[in-house]
Amino acid sequence: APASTATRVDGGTIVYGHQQEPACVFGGWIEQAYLSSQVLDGLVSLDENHQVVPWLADSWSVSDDQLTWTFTLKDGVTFTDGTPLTAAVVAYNFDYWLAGGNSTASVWLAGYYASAQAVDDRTLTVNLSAPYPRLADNLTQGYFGIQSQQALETRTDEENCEAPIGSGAFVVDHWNRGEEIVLVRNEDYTSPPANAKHTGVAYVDQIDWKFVADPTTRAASLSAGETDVIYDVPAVAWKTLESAGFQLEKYITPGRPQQLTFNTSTGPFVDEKVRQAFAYSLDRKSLVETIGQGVIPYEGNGGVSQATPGYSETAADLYSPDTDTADSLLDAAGWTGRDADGYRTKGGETLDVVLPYGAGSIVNADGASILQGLQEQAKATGFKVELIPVPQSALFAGEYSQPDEKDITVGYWTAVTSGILAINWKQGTPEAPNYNNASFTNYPELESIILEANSTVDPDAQNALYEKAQEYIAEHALAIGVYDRLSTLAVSPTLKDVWQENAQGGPIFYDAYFVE
Amino acid sequence: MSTIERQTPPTAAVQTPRARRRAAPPAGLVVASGALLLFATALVAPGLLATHDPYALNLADALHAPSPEYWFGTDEAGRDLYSRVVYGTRESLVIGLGATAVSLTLALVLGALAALGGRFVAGTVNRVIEVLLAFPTLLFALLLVAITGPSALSQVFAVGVGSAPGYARIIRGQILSAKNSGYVEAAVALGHSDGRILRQHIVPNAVRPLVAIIALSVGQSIVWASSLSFLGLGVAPPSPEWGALLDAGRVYITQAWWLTVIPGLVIVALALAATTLGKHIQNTLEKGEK
Amino acid sequence: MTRTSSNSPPRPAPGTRPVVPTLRRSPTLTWPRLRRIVEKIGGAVVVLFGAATAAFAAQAALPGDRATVILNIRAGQAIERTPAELAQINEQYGLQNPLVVQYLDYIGGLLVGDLGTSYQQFKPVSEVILQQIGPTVALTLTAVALSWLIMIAWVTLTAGRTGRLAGAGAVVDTTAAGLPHYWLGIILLLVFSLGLGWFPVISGPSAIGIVLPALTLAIPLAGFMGQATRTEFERSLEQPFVISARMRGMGDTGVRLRHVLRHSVLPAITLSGWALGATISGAVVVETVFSRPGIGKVLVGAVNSQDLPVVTGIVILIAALYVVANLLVDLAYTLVDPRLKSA
Amino acid sequence: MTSTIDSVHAPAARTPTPRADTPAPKRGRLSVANLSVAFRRNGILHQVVHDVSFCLEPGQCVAIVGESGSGKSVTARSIVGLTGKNSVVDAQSILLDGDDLRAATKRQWRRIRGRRIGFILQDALVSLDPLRPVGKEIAEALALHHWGNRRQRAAKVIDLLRAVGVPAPENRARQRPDELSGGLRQRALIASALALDPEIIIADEPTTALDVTVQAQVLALLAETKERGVSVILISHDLSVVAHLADHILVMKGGRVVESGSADQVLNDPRHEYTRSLINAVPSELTRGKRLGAAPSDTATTPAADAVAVSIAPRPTDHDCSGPVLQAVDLVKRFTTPDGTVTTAVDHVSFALERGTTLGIVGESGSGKSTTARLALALSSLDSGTVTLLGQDWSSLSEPRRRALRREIAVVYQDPLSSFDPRWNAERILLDSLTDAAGLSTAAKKARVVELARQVGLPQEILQRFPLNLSGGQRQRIAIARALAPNPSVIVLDEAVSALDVSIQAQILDLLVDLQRQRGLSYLFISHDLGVINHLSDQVLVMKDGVVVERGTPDDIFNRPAHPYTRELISSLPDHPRRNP
Ligand SMILES: Nc1ncnc2c1ncn2[C@@H]1O[C@H](COP(=O)(O)OP(=O)(O)OP(=O)(O)O)[C@@H](O)[C@H]1O
Ligand SMILES: Nc1ncnc2c1ncn2[C@@H]1O[C@H](COP(=O)(O)OP(=O)(O)OP(=O)(O)O)[C@@H](O)[C@H]1O
Ligand SMILES: [Mg+2]
Ligand SMILES: [Mg+2]
Repeated sequence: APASTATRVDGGTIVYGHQQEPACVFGGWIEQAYLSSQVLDGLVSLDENHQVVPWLADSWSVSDDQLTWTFTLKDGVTFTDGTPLTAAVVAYNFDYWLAGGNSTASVWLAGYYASAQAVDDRTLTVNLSAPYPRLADNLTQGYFGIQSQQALETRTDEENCEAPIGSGAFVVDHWNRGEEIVLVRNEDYTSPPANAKHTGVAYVDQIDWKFVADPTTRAASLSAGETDVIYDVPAVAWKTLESAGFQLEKYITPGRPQQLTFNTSTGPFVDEKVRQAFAYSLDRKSLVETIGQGVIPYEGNGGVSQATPGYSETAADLYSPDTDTADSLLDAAGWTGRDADGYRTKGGETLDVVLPYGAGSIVNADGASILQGLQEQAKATGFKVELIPVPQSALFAGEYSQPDEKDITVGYWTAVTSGILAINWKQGTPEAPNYNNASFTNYPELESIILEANSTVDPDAQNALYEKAQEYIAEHALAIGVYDRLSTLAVSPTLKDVWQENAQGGPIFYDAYFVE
Repeated sequence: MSTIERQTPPTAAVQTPRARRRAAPPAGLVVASGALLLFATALVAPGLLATHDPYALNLADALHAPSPEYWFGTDEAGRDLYSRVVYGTRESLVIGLGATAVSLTLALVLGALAALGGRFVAGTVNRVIEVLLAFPTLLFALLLVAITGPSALSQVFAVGVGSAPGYARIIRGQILSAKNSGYVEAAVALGHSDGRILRQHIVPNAVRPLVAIIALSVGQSIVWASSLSFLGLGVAPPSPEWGALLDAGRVYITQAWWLTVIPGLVIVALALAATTLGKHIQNTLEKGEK
Repeated sequence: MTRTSSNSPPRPAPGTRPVVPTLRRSPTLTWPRLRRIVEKIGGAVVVLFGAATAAFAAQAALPGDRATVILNIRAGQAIERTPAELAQINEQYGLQNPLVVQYLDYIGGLLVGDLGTSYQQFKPVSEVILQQIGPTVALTLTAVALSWLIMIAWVTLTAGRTGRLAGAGAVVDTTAAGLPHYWLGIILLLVFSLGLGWFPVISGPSAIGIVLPALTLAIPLAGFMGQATRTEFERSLEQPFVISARMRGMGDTGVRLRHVLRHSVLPAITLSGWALGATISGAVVVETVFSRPGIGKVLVGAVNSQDLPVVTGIVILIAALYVVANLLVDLAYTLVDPRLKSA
Repeated sequence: MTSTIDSVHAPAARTPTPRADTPAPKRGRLSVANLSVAFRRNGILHQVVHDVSFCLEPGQCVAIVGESGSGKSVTARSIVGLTGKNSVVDAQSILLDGDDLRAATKRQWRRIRGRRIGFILQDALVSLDPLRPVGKEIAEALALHHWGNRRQRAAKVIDLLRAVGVPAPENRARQRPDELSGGLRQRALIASALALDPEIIIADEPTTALDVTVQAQVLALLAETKERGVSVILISHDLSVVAHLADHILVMKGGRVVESGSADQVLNDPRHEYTRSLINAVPSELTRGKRLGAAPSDTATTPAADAVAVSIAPRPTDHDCSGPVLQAVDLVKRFTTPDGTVTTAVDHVSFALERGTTLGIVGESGSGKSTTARLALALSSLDSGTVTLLGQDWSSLSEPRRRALRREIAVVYQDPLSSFDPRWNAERILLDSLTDAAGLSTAAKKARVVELARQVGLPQEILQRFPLNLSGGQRQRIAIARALAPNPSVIVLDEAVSALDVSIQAQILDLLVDLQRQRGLSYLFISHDLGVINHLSDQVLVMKDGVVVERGTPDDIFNRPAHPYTRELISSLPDHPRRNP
């Protein structure tokens, strides 16, 4: 409904039902980035058109050799501990991230970042070791929130974990572990991003950032009016909520989609034909659309998601279901026999494919259903897919991280640009191994395309190169997409102007207000 | 009914075993036996009962409510829930029976040592039982699954070991009471050897109540194991193990109640049938009949 | 018919000890009593120590490198880590030391009351636990209390009756005992919170919000206790002292509540003690379904992130709860059956 | 209700202050006409009481005697309407002072029970709630009928306890039943039945399981109650108990009254054969050496002597014949209770059991009889002293070395049920006890088991039954057969007949005497029943508090008791009804 028909009421508390509780407010996990962006301001923000716009930095420029970035900071910004925002503080933050303060931030900068210096109070230079035209785009992510230097230096790890000091629209009031984090309005707020809908302090007094792990409970709490906004709306609840008048927001995360990367270093998928046969044997689209209830978007591209700049349709459409082709490819690859259960064999060996997945962490319930569907579809052509749900502790402990432990890797990685391709497909060397390459194989040709793209300044030329890289991945069937990771919100009709930020889809409550 | 039986002094003069055998069994027992027969069929030959392929996708019929075609409805990928429940019986029962076997074996060893061991052994084993009791079962399950990965086997062990110390205590009590019983003293007075007394009196009498416990435990183990599935510690998909079915259906509860309610009822039905039978066995044994 | 148990002299009611009709009261000997207290405390210490050791050992057996887990959890990624990254973490938490040293360090800390610091929350474990224990204990106590109410009402109403009611009594017990927590929880949530709107959907730590979570734990427990109590109840109903109360002119309800009930609750007390101690397993499910804070969720989170100090700390806490629950059970036993005092 | 009664038992609302105990006017006339009771089992009616009629005059005592299961208790309980569910009570009339109780509603019943009819249950020792102080139980009876306020009730409880002869009633009222002796418990129970001064007292076996001394006290108490004008219905299987009190006696058998008449007539001139056998079955000094049971023509119960003689010859005396078979010297046994108290259960006890004789041990409960038996059997370790069996050291051996000798000594307990493995049928139990028959084939063993059963007067069919499905007498016979199986020299009988009713007790005693005669067995016979001891023993030990206070022949002990305790024991023996030749 247009805002004009309803009157805005100032103040109020937004009760927000989130899914997962992180250990800290600030950190390298997307759950933390969502929280950080309420409390910390970044240097830059991303608008709806994927344009980088000012936030704490009023303006920025890049040197001709692409190696020096100069940021001019907003004037008169203070952190909530009273210390002023200066270029030196921002430089300190850069070094802090790379020194282990934020592991994800450091992954994005590593290899390019050299140093940061304060030229004066308001001028910061960031020196790079290699050209990185998408630096500003990446800095829009929540991992790059700027914290008070004094707080980082003088407070304990525990305090900085629980209530980091930034200059954001909200301040952490307290954290009832296991239940909620209470954020209150920063009454002195002066530094909204340029894509915000208003200036000055936030409209609402408080946000109760509640943790409601169970999706059914979450949806129910919204219907019952106990929450005003919920995150991660279960696909099945989508239509019901929509028809009940709730406003539904869907943000397709840019970056790597939920995809399958084949292990091309050992096992059956060393053979490209077998990989292609696998891709042809699946009807990913109908599976995703059925199980995803039309809410979860199908993604054919194994490189980046449809929301990512530089996305290639061609790569996405390469493999439509075609069991005949799959059969003949497998025959050609020598998997001609069939065992008692109908699985293909070659030299007495069954076409066995091990597919471990992070159950409940990387792959949610819908995802698990989709994987089971894929398993059943692949069975028809003779693949024996072994689904192995890996508990979180084992997963993060590095189980199933070795090439001889799995044939397919499932996973996503949110990113602002197609630069994510570099992280996933960069070559590994003994000195600098790349554990993020799930194919466990170096593809120098692919890497050179991606690196060239990364350093190309002109966006169109850059996107063309990224598309080429995706097509390479698709043609050689190194990875195939399944579905796009979503960030969804359902918002009560009495709450207006909640929006999802464009870097990672987190909810932004700064502009939100209640209506009567 | 039980009340009448209990009022009657169990003497031969009043009631001969033959008369009792002729009396009709209670209705509950008949229903329970019938249910167990169905479960047994599903265990041995699920093909006889199933109406569909339990794994086959039928995307067009996803989330179909129970109907003459799909008795229990279908899930989000259009798989027939009824057939999945039937095929899931084997894994569920294997978990129930396996966990029971594990826990009772462990409990027997611990309980026997605690009751019959020397002062030191008994004392130590008793402490071990205490520690095991104090150690949260859930944590044990979490750790076990973290080490071995989720599978039916890890569920069997998690549930089995988790419930063992409780049973060990029961068994210890049983053995002690048999050991201190009049008939053991009578056997000592007759000059029988320790081994013979152990074999002929203590072990059989201590084990006797276990028959009932087994029946109760199978149902409880399945319930327990299904709780592990809920926590994501269940068996690997696409197994239609009941706990896994329940867990998978949970997301759809508001739109497709049958996915959660029906497997839940099946679990409860099995637990109820097994318990009813177990109680009956216990009652029968208590009356001193064979 | 011949005499059976009717008049064999000192054959007390089932579950009671043989009667020794001497009038000599035991003198209050301080030493044996003291020794018993010392033994009890010693036993408790052994249990706590054993549980802590078991938790430590089990976690040491977990696959993977703990430093990797710590880093991966902080980043939300499941990848291998470089030696440089790992070295820093290992240094910080002493993970490079041999296990024995780590264990001794840990036990040493325990002795001075230091449970260590959480890897993920950067704060003392004792604080992590203290924050969460309140809601869990409240939940468990409420659940146990509710289960007693349900059980007593149901058993008193149905035990030892004839006809339909008798059959229904036992069937309901058994069914209740077989209900999986999460299933029951979801159904209760759907019916009472969402359908009828009587209770909040997000329970939180509020007083009204505790009802459904506690019921979820209480109903199966009431079923279990009901099964045990019913048997004893029906046995007690036949006892001569009950008939003798009727002979005095006592009505049926009076007999059930004043005499029989007390005789039949001992097994239920044992079960409650067990339920108090074994809180966690049920609590974690309920906490998830009803979005309540509590120690169960913390435990699962800590195990998933291999936050060893937190896991071990919680285990010690649970063991302590178990010990306390057992003491309470002992106490309740002697309150209900004073004859056990001298045992 | 009649006005007389109303004036005595005015509702509390009107007269909250209880009246002092004044002798009540004559009341309590009860007449029962054609009472029949049946129980429904599996849909079938089993009639257990047939057409019982009697009349209780105010201040009189009607006694009901009869063997176990004859329907005495059921008759009594139908008077207060508490036969339980599944029962069908039919009577022409049950009139209490003119009111027909058959028409009483639940509420009326509650007013009658406790207030107009006091009932002392058969299982006296467990008829008080074991978890509550006895004072509360008595007060409950008062409170249920809204008698006085709390304070008055507390005072009344003390009065009542004092009235029934409980010493230090203030303390006793606060104790639980398990802290009281059997006699005190019985008194407390009687006090609770007398609490509201009922017109009628029904006492169902009020003295079973009590020591003679206590039994005498309780009977005296009932007599005194009757003196005060209360009508009494006294139920017992023991005619000697009834003889004391009854004005009128009903003899019941199989649910029917077989004889009914004045006490004098029934005791001295019994008409019915069953009454005569009841009177004859009571063992005493007069019966020593005589059969208690019916004529030996009753082959089903008493084995034909010749058959026994043929089957098993008396044991060859392969051991030293000169000394006693079992000898105990200075046995001491102490127990430490968990709270640290030390009880000396057996204190320097010595005895010698000669071959072919019976040594009786008598004494009150807790005097150490059973402990002595266990020491003799080497089932319990000695603190000091020695036991010699057949001239060989017995108590100091290790258990494995004792085993060879074990078959020389056997035991029969009071409660055979718990000494049988519940999983085994009688045959299996007996087969297991044939410890000297290692070489025999299964068939031969089975034949011996059948033979054993026959010796103790059990038909072969019984062997397939499980202990739970046997009657008490049958069980005791199996226990005796088990003791006989290894062909022992000595049998220890610990209260082996105490749980049986007189007629069955008589059969078992006869059997024991027969066996002793045929096989030269020696008995260590333990009982608290002086009559039984007197009947059976050649030598008697009297124990008190673990010490042997007196020993001698039954003649010495019973006719010339030296120790005051023995004298007290003897004097409390109830008058014995005259024995019919
Ligand atoms: N509640 C009952 N249900 C079924 N049968 C019963 C019940 N009570 C008693 N009987 C039966 O009624 C018969 C008479 O029992 P009753 O208790 O009156 O005997 P009794 O003469 O008092 O014997 P005892 O001397 O052993 O007390 C017995 O056969 C008994 O089994
Ligand atoms: N195992 C034991 N532990 C402690 N005290 C015991 C034990 N056995 C017997 N006593 C005590 O020893 C004393 C003698 O007991 P015993 O059983 O020998 O008496 P009794 O003469 O057989 O009595 P009753 O006639 O009641 O059978 C009692 O005070 C009893 O409490
Ligand atoms: Mg009786
Ligand atoms: Mg004794």
